[in-house]
Amino acid sequence: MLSSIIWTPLVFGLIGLLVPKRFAAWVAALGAVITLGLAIGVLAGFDPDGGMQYITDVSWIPGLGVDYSLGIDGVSIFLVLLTTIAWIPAICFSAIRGTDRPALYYLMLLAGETSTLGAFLAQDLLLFVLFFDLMIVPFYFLFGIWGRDRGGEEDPERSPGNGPVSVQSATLKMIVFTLIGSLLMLVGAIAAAVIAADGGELTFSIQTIVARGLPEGSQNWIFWFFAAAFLVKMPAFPLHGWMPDSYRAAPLPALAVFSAVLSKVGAYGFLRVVLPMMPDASDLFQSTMLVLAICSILYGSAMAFTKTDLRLVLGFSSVAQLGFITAGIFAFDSTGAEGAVLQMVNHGLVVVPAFLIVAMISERTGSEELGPMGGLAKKAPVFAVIFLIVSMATLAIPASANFIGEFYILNGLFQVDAAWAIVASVGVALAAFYALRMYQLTMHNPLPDGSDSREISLRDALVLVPMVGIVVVLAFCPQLIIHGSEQAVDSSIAIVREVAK
Amino acid sequence: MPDLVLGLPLADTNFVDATWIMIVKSLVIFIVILSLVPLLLLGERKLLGRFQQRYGPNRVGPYGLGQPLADVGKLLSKQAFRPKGAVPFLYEIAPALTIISAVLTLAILPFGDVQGDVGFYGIDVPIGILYFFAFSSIAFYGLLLGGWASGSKYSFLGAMRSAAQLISYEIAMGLSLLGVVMMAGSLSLVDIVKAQGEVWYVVPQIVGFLIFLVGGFAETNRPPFDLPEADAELVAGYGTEYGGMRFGSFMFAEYMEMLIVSGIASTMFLGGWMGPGPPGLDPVWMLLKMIVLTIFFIWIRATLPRFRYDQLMSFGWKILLPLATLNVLVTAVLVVVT
Amino acid sequence: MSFDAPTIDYAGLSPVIALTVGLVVIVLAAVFDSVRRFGPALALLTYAVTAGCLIWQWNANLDLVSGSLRIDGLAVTLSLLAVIAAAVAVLLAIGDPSETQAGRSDWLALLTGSLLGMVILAQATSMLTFFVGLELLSIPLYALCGTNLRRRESLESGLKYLIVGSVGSATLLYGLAMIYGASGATGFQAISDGLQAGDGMLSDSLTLVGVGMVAVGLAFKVSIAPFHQWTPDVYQGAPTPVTAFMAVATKAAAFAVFIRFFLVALGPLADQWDVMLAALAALSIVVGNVGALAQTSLKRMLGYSGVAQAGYMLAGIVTATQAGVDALVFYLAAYVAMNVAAFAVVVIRERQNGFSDDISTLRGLGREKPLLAWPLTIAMLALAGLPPTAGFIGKLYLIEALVDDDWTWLAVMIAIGTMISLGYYLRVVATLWMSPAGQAEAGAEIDTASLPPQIAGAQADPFEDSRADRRWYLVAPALIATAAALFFGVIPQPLVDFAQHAGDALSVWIS
Amino acid sequence: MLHQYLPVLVFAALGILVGGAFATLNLVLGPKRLKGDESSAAIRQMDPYECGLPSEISKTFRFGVSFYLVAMLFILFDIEVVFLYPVGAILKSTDSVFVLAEVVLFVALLFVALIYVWRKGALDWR
Repeated sequence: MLSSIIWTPLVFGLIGLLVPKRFAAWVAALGAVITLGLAIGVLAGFDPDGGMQYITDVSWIPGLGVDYSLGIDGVSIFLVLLTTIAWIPAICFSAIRGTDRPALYYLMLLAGETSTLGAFLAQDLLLFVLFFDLMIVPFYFLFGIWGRDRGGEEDPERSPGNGPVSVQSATLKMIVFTLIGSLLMLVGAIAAAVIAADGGELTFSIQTIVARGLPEGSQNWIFWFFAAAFLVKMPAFPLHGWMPDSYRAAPLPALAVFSAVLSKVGAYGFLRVVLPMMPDASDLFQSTMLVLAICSILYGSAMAFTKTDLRLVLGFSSVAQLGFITAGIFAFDSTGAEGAVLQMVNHGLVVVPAFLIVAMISERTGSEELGPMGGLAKKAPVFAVIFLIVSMATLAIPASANFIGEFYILNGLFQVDAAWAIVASVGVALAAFYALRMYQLTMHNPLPDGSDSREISLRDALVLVPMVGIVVVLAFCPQLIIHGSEQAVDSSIAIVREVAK
Repeated sequence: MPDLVLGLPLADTNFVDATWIMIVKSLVIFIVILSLVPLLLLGERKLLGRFQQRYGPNRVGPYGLGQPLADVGKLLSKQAFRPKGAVPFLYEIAPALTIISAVLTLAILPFGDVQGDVGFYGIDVPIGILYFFAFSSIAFYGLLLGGWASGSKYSFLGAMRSAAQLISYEIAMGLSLLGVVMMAGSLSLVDIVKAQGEVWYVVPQIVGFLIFLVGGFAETNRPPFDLPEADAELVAGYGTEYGGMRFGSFMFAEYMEMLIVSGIASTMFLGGWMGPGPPGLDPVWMLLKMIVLTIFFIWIRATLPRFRYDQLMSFGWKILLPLATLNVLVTAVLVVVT
Repeated sequence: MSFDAPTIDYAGLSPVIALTVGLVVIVLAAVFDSVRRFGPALALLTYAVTAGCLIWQWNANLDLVSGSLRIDGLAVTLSLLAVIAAAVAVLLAIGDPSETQAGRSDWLALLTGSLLGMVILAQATSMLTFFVGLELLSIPLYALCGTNLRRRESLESGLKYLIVGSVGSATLLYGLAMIYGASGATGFQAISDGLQAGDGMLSDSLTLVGVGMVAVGLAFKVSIAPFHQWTPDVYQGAPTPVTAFMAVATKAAAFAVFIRFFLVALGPLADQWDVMLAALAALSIVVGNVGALAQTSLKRMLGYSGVAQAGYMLAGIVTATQAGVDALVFYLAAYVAMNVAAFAVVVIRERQNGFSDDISTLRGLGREKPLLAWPLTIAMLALAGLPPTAGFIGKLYLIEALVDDDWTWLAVMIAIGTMISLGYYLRVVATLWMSPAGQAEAGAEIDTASLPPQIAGAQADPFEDSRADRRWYLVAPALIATAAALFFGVIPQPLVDFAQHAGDALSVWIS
Repeated sequence: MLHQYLPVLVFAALGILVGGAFATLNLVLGPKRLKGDESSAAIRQMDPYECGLPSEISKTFRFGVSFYLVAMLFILFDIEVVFLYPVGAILKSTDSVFVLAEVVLFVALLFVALIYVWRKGALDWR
């Protein structure tokens, strides 16, 4: 069952290659919808207190002790749903607008989905590392081939703030940063398995390594190898160097999915791998990680409301949100962790429509620079409402599920130490500031002559409305996710918690 | 424990007689051969004359017998000089080297079997034939050094050409003798002669014999193959810059080498000292066969025209070598099958 | 005296016999014009028969020719890799300028001779066959490098390879002599017994210097750092099919004997030489990767990457465990697939754009000829060790073997090396896909004076073949190799069994 | 020590005697060039033999490629002869087909080499 979820997108991507150009987009969309259907099927049969379910365990490379073992539990079920949901609008949006070399484009997009799903479902450490590496390759091609050089002399919307960026160097920087992290993680993973086995039968399944436990000394350096990979992926404050360039060069639909889902794999990695496997090291470095998280919250928010490029505003806002999630995880408190999981889903659901809206804005105003923009709401009320809901959700307005998530996280942080909670709440305030600034600068103020404010087209609406609908529905009943992931999240941080006491 | 020379073990000879006998018999062999050479010199010029319907030299002494002495006397009285570009020491020892190697090869020519406690040969070394090849290649050094050390381009080119000719034919000679060695089953010359008891190897090994003879002509730079020092070509080849007795020693060595080649040919193919009559006559038979073959040498010189150099080389490589290889193969099969 | 003929195990010797017969046939084919056209077919037939014999002897595990050759798992697996590389070289050579100028089958005879040397080297278990095999392998390669008579670099590369190769062989021979002096035996097993039996021979300076020199000699052959200076120039200068063959097959054979000599003969000295080899491996990882960063010529870059990959593979020997040998053989097999794919595309592109192997000539290939762009892309991803490919599993296997034998710092070195290597491998991928062809034309008005004549529009180069990318014998190796690189990335178990078969062969000597 | 090889030594001595005599007798018997006779005739007498147009080729000059080819091929086939002699010597006594097969194989392989070299034109003297 889980294998079918993972490999359906890729199969449809390959079918897209064979089908004539015009139908490639719709084949891809069909594939994404079917995967969503399968995910909902799994959700239906999911028992929140059942621990690991739908387990498939096939020996893949017996020579190296690597098994193809998959499993889903409270933590990963909602992230899988988020992934399957997020891909559909991205595919439909680019299907509507059409791209050159569509077959290859959709193959890469769907390959991205396959590897992300694989990462969420893998229960074998090596399989997780493999999918973690595999995720970046399709996006390298997506950003590289369909991205555009920005800020060069001949680029109309040259902005003073940021210099020229060439697609090649941006994508190269992105993939090198990510792969450095993942290579270190590969060494860490093998070391963990080998040290855990210490002479015994070598296996990479996460459960057995957690059960065997790792000695204190090696835990420390392995912790930092894993942490490096996940922090780069998020991106967290110190390791986000690659983010601005690649976000500006990337094609928007791919970027939407990239920012929404791939960054969650980093956070999920902490929950699934780092906390259970290296409890002592996590406890030892808890304070450092919290400092990093808080820094990325503050830095992200600060940058978000100074940047003039819409993409960078959203990019740095997700840096801040991810900072919140990491803080939640490293609070080692059940409410904090549940809040983190909820926040992961919420952030994903919000970022996808946000980036698509940025695409629509750039179509209307011809550029993504906030400075010259304004007055788009004048003749586009529906478009403005949708954008309002999205930005409200970003700043975690009390009615939204994001607020519940952040509340849980702050509650968890409070257990650790009141100071952390207070500083984090400053981040919440800043979030409000940049979200409103973004909305106000684009929608209100007089309409400059260059841009025209036309209503959202029916097809675009069809793409955005369901996504925003889910955000609204979730706002009323976040309990669904909290209740669903409660038991799994507690079990993963249980080990760390009694070590921390 | 075999004797060690410079740490290398030496093969024991098959028969060792008393010391003084060894010295005496070596002297006797040397004197016989030394006397034969001037006779040969004269014989060649007389025979050539006869072939060309003219008398040979007959002015000096009865029937020209004094002619060789006269020649040697003339050569000895020449001025010993050294050309400007010559390398001093090597220039002098080159001719001596050819003579030394020719004389040393005499040691293995068997003139008879062991009678009483005297072996009618210098030494009977179990590696007989290889001894011959070893010293004939030292002669090759003398010749090459002579050409190079005398400093003139004519002699150098002549030396290189004869060197190339020599090494091309040495392989064919090596292969031709191999047939005989296979049939005799031993390398020592005495054993080979003994093995020719019932039939001389010239009969089964006729191809080997012919190749060996042709190789012999080439080895001694004799007429059909004497292009390197032919008068029309490079003046006197490697001997251009030599005068007096040094030039004479090259000639002397050539005749000595001719005798040795015919001696080896007769030992290997014509049954060495085998012949009717009492064992006492053995050396006579051996000398008789050597002289017959030498006359054959001279006869060939009188009849065949000189090869052009590229014909000479391709004849050696394209005809002699394959023929000799086939001969070896056929002999090997026959030896094992019968 | 009765003569009892020695018992010869013809089955065990069958690969060598098949290759020799093939070599003689090709040499004769080179000479008779009527048969000359069938040169490549004859060569491929010979390699097929040899591969057949090797597979037939898959489970053999015995000494041949009274202890000078040994046919076992290690020899069979690595000889198979060499034979595959040779077959690909033959395919890539059809229509190559060097092959036509050197006379059709002569070129193939040299190639087969070199392959024979490799098969012997892979089976060598005595110093003599070790050296004979190495020389028989190298000398035809020196000649092959210089066969493209028209290009100055080709002759230069041949000469350079000759000089450096002979220095390597001389050092190796000297080292072997010293080890013979120390152990008093030539057979590998006998050496290890001799070293242990001798009192204190193990830490004797004579042995250690000998081991050092043998390592240096082999390092020359496998192009490991400080001794790799020749690699980039020779890879660039030599005709590309020869470079492909040399890059892959020489490493396979040289590593076979590297494993056998160091693990069998010098087994007892393991804790002396493993640190030395680890240092060499680390050095070549750094030098190879950093060197490749600055390259503009694709072949030169592949030369430097070859040095770095040799560093990774050397790590397999450092562990001196069966897992290490398995990892090395696995990585070699993956290396064959990766390099063949890359070099096949280089050959095709070379014939289409006037023999310049500069990376910029690949610009925009992704858009024009995706069929050519994909093999090179997947080869580069595999060489960089990215997941879907066999390269990733290869690195995984190596790192696991190293960490298992607590050489963790070397495993981290491999990871760091891979990080650096991303820089140049992905630059090629970027040039292929990301810059649209249009941009390339922008630089069209380069001054033709500096360019070699054939590019500057002199008379059409006779060997230029615009339909090169539709030649089956050029495209087939590329596609098959790419498929292999991907297949063994997704389902590596068959290749792991293949590699473990090599490791088991040494189970007697190493745990 | 070298008792058995005494005749060889005797012959060597005789050879050196004769060779040395021939080489040095000229110095003793022949006319000498007067010391200090710097006349042009004496000087020119020492010049190496020249005939035809004067050419500037010095003593050491380059040879045709065929010289080198012949030298290489000589080594190849001479080694063949050297290997064949020991086998030839024992062939009769062993009388075994295995040895015969070895000899035939060895010679056949070298025959292939000869054919290759022949057809490639390395044997015709240029």
